[in-house]
Amino acid sequence: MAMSVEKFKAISPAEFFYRNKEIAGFSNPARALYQSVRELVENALDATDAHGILPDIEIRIDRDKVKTYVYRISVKDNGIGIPPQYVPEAFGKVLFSSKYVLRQTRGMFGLGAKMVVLYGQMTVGEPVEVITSPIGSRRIYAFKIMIDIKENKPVILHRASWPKNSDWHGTFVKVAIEGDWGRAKSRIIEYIRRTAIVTPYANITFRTPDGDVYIYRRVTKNMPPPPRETKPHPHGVDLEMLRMMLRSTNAKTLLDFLVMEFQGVGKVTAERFLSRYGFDPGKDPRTLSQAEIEALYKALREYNEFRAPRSDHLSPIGAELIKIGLQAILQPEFVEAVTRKPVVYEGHPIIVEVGIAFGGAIQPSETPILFRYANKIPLLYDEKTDVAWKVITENIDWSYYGVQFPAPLAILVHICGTKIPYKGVGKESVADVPVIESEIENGVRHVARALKTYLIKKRKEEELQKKAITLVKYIPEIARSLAVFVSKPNPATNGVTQELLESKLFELVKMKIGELPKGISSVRDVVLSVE
Amino acid sequence: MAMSVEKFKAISPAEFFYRNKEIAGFSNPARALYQSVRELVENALDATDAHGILPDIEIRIDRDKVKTYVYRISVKDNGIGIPPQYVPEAFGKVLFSSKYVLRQTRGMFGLGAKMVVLYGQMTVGEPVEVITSPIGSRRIYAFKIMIDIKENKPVILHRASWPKNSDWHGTFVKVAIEGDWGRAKSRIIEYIRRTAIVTPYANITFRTPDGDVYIYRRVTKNMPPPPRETKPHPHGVDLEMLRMMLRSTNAKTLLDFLVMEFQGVGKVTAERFLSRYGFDPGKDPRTLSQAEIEALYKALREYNEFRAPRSDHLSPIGAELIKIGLQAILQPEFVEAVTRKPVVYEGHPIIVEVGIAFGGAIQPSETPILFRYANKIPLLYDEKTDVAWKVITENIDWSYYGVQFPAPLAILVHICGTKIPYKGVGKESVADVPVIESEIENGVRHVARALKTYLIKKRKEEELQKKAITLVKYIPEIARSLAVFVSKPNPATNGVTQELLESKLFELVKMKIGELPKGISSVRDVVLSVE
Amino acid sequence: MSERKLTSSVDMKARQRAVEMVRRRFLEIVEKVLRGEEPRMLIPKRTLSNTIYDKDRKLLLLGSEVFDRSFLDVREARKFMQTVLMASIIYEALVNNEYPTIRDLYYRGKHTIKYRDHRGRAVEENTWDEQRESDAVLRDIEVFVGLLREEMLILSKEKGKVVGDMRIRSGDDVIDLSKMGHGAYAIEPTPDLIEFIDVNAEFVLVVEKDAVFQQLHRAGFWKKYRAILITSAGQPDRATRRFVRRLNEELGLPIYVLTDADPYGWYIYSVFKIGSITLSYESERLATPNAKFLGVSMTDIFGDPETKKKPYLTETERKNFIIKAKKTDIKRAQELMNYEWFKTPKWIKEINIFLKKQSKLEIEALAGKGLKFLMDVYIPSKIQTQDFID
Amino acid sequence: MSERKLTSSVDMKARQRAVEMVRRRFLEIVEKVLRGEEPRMLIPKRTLSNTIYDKDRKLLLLGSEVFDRSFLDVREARKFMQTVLMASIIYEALVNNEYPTIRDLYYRGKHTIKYRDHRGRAVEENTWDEQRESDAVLRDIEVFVGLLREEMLILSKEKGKVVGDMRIRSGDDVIDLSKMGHGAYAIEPTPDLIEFIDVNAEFVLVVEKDAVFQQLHRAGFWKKYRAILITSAGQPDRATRRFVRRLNEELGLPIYVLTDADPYGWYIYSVFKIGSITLSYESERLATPNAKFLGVSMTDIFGDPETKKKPYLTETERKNFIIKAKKTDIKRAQELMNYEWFKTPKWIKEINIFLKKQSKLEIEALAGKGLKFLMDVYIPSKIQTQDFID
Repeated sequence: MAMSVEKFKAISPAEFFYRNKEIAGFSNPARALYQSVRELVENALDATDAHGILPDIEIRIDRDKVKTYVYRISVKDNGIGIPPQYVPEAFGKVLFSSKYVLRQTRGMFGLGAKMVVLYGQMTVGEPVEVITSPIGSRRIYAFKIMIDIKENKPVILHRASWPKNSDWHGTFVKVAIEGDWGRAKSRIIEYIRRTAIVTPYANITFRTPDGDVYIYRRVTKNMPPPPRETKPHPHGVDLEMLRMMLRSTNAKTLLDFLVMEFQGVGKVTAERFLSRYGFDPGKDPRTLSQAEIEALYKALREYNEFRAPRSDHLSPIGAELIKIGLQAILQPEFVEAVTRKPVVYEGHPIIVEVGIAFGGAIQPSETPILFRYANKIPLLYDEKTDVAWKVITENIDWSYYGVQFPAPLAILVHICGTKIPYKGVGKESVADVPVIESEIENGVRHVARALKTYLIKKRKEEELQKKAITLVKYIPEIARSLAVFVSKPNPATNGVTQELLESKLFELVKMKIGELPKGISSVRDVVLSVE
Repeated sequence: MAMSVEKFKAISPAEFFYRNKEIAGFSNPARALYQSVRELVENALDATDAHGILPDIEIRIDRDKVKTYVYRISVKDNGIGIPPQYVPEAFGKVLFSSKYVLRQTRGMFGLGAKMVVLYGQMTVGEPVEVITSPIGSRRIYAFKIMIDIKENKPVILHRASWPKNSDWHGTFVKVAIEGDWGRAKSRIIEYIRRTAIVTPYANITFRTPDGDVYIYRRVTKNMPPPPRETKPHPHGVDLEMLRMMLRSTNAKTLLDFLVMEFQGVGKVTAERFLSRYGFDPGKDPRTLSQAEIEALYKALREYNEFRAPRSDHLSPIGAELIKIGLQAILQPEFVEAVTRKPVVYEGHPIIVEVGIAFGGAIQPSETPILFRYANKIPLLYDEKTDVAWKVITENIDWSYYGVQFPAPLAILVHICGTKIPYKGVGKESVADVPVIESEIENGVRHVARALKTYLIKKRKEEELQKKAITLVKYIPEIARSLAVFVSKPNPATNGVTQELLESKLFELVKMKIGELPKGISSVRDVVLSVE
Repeated sequence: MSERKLTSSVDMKARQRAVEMVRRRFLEIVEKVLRGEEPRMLIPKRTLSNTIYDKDRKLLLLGSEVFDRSFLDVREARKFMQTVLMASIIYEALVNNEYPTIRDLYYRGKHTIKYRDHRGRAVEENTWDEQRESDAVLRDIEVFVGLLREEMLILSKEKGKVVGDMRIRSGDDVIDLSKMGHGAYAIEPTPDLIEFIDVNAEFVLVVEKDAVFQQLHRAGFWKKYRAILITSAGQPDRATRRFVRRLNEELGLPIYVLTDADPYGWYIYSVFKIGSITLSYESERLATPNAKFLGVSMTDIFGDPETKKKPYLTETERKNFIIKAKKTDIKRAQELMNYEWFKTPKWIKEINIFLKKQSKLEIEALAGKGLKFLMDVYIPSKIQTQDFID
Repeated sequence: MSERKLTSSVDMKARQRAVEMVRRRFLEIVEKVLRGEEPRMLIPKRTLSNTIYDKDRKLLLLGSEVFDRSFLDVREARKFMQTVLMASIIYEALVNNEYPTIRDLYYRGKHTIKYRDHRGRAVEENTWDEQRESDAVLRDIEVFVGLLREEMLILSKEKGKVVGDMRIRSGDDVIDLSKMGHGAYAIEPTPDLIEFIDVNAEFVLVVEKDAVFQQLHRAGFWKKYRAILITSAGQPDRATRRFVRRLNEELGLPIYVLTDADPYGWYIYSVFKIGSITLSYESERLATPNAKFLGVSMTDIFGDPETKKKPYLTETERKNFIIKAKKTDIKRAQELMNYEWFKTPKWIKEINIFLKKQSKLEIEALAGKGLKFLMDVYIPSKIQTQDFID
């Protein structure tokens, strides 16, 4: 019998992702180019607007003149910069990030920049170039970094710094990867356009490998409040999370543990909760048995007298900014938006925002054009499986709002929260969770009602004019027909001509309608000919 | 301006997957239950047939009587067992595995068992239970293990061992997770059935939470040869891989490096290659510059005089076993299979196998029933996007092979290799790479031709019988009609009756056809009545 | 040859009467316009809700509801225009000695109005686009003026044929309907202008199908059984219906209708007997309430255990002759069940057998059993035993 | 009344002749069977390739190709059975003094054969399922025996009507076609049995549409212009075609055909003139090679710059009357272009104008311009100036 001994070994996270690049969205050169731009742009935005800075972002993709499969992506921002001591690991150590906290950020995996570096290293082999100047710093720092994949640690190939004589702060990143601009082009351009819609307070310029330049200028200086970190809500932890919290807490008693580590739990609430379920408030949280942890977990889930999850740490875009963004990019004749009140999904707060744009430069289409966002990130793939698509195509009867398709109608749906119920691994479509579906539906109905009011007013003015024309246009044919009956001599109708009948009929219409619309002072103003 | 300082930190791989469970296929309780069964069954098979052991595998899923969302999955095998010193890490350390080598194994991520443990810990909180006895060992070892997620290391809650008084070796794993049997049921049952088709040399029993027991008995003792580890082929390495190989090799010269680390490269070939591209054969591989590495990479890809990749380390199922498996599970009237010659995809060898089954207990359907496998794993999802689906529904004109749908036709397609071009992250469908598409198509045509031959023979026998009946069945009607013309007295046709005409016509048919098929000795044997 | 001689004197008289009546009605509207009053027509409604089934007379009649078609009503303005337009065309045709068809009328009135819409664009609108529209206003005029189209000398194609031992006057000729050889007399589109001179017959047999008519005629059915033989050649047109009605009403001849055994055949019978719902104003003149449905009935095919009636077909014949009912047949049968005049016990039985068996049968199947069977067994015994539906 | 008197003596004679001919032909097959020879029929092929356009006689004729229908040929066995079955039914009907229709024949021969198939299952097969099948073998018998269906006293529905100053004998009656009042004479299904007694007319006008026939008749067209007026009421049936042919052939009257200006109208003309390709064996008897297409022609509508012909319609009339051609019209026109007899310069011009303008026109549009225009301007001037297509 052939028999071999198994060799066991551990691999580093970097090596894992190197071997399985597709799970981070780097499945082929086209997708990798798109994914790289996204990761870098989202980092740039998180470094600016999340810290109250009006973003200035410059994106550039260049094709290598010799190796035409090589693209160099550079993104420059005016954000808070990265402290120089963190730079090597932020770009050279997988699973190292500032995003592993409970806060609404654009990326959630925190894999982003590292995967770009890893993929570039795998396909082209050049180090990533990073230039950064933290806010308040008087120096500029520059690095060239690669990743030691076996060890999951940065290799610094070059390091420099020099005094700063401008007031620039922020980060510049440049990386070379194997890409496919031809197949990624339309997605990347659309991604940046949709990003611009929800960041009308940003200057964004994008230079493509073809030399085209897309410029989205700042149209407002208002910004949404930055998101803040928050503690978990008791309804939002799972069993394993609770176990970890119990082990790492600084609290000495179960009572303190609840008050310190959770949001929405005051001292009084905590006492009432513990006594209801028969826990010892003074017990050291580190000493709970497996059975006790499980009981505590169940109780936390069940108890419904905690305050609802807070949402003030979330950062919605805001109705005003949505309207400004839609107006600037789509140039419609009508625009409206609404930010809904927060709701709770599995212990996490969620805010839904909806915008609508109609007419103007929007091209009519058979269904509404849908712009989807989750935590300010545009979602481009899998539109048809998204709950927002279901709402606008199935739940809403648009004819009720006076819209007949094809119509020039665009809908924007933004969902923000610390936990978004995505449908698949790709995080490109949101599942139809009832609470979210109903929020989106109510939001869409809100803005659709405003559209309806607008459309009704516009249409009323046309009605009167139509009515007058409907009557007047038939006068010549009626007069001609009636004249046939008087063509033979008859005392009662002597001298009656078609012209006389026409003028009599026109008088009747004037009497009926009252004031005739301007431009209609005789039958000939309406009727050109009858043949 | 609101400004906060970013907190940077690293997280362990365990924590990463804990936070992103859906990327390993644990997106909801139903999918998690399915995925857990798969991971444990595939480990069990890899521990047996990959080492020349005829597998005996017992799978069992129990629903907790109180907490009905909790399911306990246990899988017992008679495999090589796990050395006790490796057990804790094999189940309690993410990214620790025996599968991180270049070899055809069922799983590729090596995340499997750990993700099951992690998910169970997250949702139920019980440790995994492992009992194992390595082959040749005189003891049995038992463990209860959890994972320290922050540190990515095992926590051993219980450890025991005792002397063995049977000759059992193998592993028993039991884990509790939150699941959804109702929604996962049909997939799990189908997964096991399809696994049984390609492992007819295994005993598999499966007991469901409903108490149903599925038993697939061993129908042969033949097994495919186990897969073996192999070195990479020069065409199958990427830039980063080459860099790592150069750094970790024991070779002192570039020449030795090529001969030692690659397959298909002998000393003569290596010398010729190095001189062709102007490399110094004696150079220390660790001293190559970035530019030199890149040049070497390009040269290795380009040079086409290396031997083709070896395939003897692959483990196809084999045509015989496929036929046995299809026969045992589907009970068709006809079965055939073929194992194709190896081909090369991006420097990796690939073998395609195709089986066909027709008639018998197979239910007719509008398209062929397709059983897809990659490295012996059944692929159940995304059938319609798989290259095999394309081949059997688009490329093949089944009518050419005498098959008219609906037909009782099943096709099995197995692709094995060290690198399979999956379409998406889910690894459920294979992309339509030309070389693979053409291999599948040729395989399908091969077995379809055998089917055609079978069908033609079967049909020919029917033809003659049909022909005789076609003529005989009209005799009564013709005789009756002709008799009408002779009903009046006429010297030429005196005494001519319908019966006489019938017998005369029957004689004519006998003369024409020659031997009449058995069972037809008079018109009445065919025609029952004419009304 | 002078104009006078080309058309019949009968037509001249009819024409003069129609001219007067149309003119009178529409001059009223002209006068209203001249007085500055709202021009409107009060027209009896031709809707289902204003259609009444008169159980005593067994007729569909128009009720007393009228609707107001006013020029100044935006929803009615186009229809108003179409109505006066149609009236003017009919009037001109009458005056000019013409015989228009409804298709002619459609063409004569199809004009294009070019006008500017509310957005200032020049657009075109036809006075009518399809004959459906001109036909509708023609019907409005028929009820508004109180004259059927034939009375306004509007002609139409005409499929009905007749043979039998009777003499009639049509136009300026006398025609002997028993001297048509193998051919037949094709009824004129204006049967009210026909004068019956003398008749020697006991009943009228109306057959749906021309080919069956040809067979019975050729085999001498009408001679042998003293019948007037008529075919509608499918769905009967107005003239055939009016002609049959007059034979019944004025000559007192019983009318027997022979159609296929299917909902379409029943509907043909229904049109002879009651008229059509949408044209109930015509029923008073065109329908023959006394017409009897001779067959082919479902009980002729399947028998009737209740009355111990034996079927006319053997099991084997049934099997070979019967046609499976289509979905449209079933649907039509279900519609017929809603009609008042199909709510008699015998009809309910007919329709229920049909719905249960989902089978239909053509008259030709009976001829298939032998022309003698049809002519000398089936028809005479059905009449003799009064095995028909009234 | 005796049986003898019920049917005409003309029919009796025709019947006897048919009985003999059918019997002779099929007894030959019986004798073959008795001799143990393969029973077969040599039947002239009714395929396109065996259809010849005789340019001199301007007729479609069957060529000399025959096919062999043998019982022992597996592909022909069913057809062989159907052919002798159909022959036996026709023969029995003749002998029994019946007048079947083709639908009757279908029913009479529809039997069910129950037999065991090669798998031993009892299955059923009908001798024929649809009339399409029984019609096809009827046509085979017509060419095999050399008798048209009418000669075998198979009747069919008949739409053709005629009026005019002529007398005919049909059956045992003499009929004066100038004394039909407002009605008309419906032609019999077996016009070969008609005898022409005397005629007082200069030409025959055949109009496609019954309603136009009614108008022209009523307005006295045939009296004024000394015409025989005929309508085919759409696609002409066999009897109308044969009747027209006899008027031309035996009485020497020119035939003018008036149809809608569209490919369907042209096709109707073509059927009168040439016959149909699929039934070329009938053409020799039914077609009228001398028939002329009077109109409405495309040059009547649009004029012809080449011959400086002015159109009969004004621009506005054209706009209101014209109907846009449908795809099926275009397709039919393109098919017609392939027919030999449409390959004359005048027809090519017609069809090309149609394809260019993609417009069609109904005769009613001309009546819409005024019945007097149609009757006293259009038709007479077309005939007078010989503005027709031959």
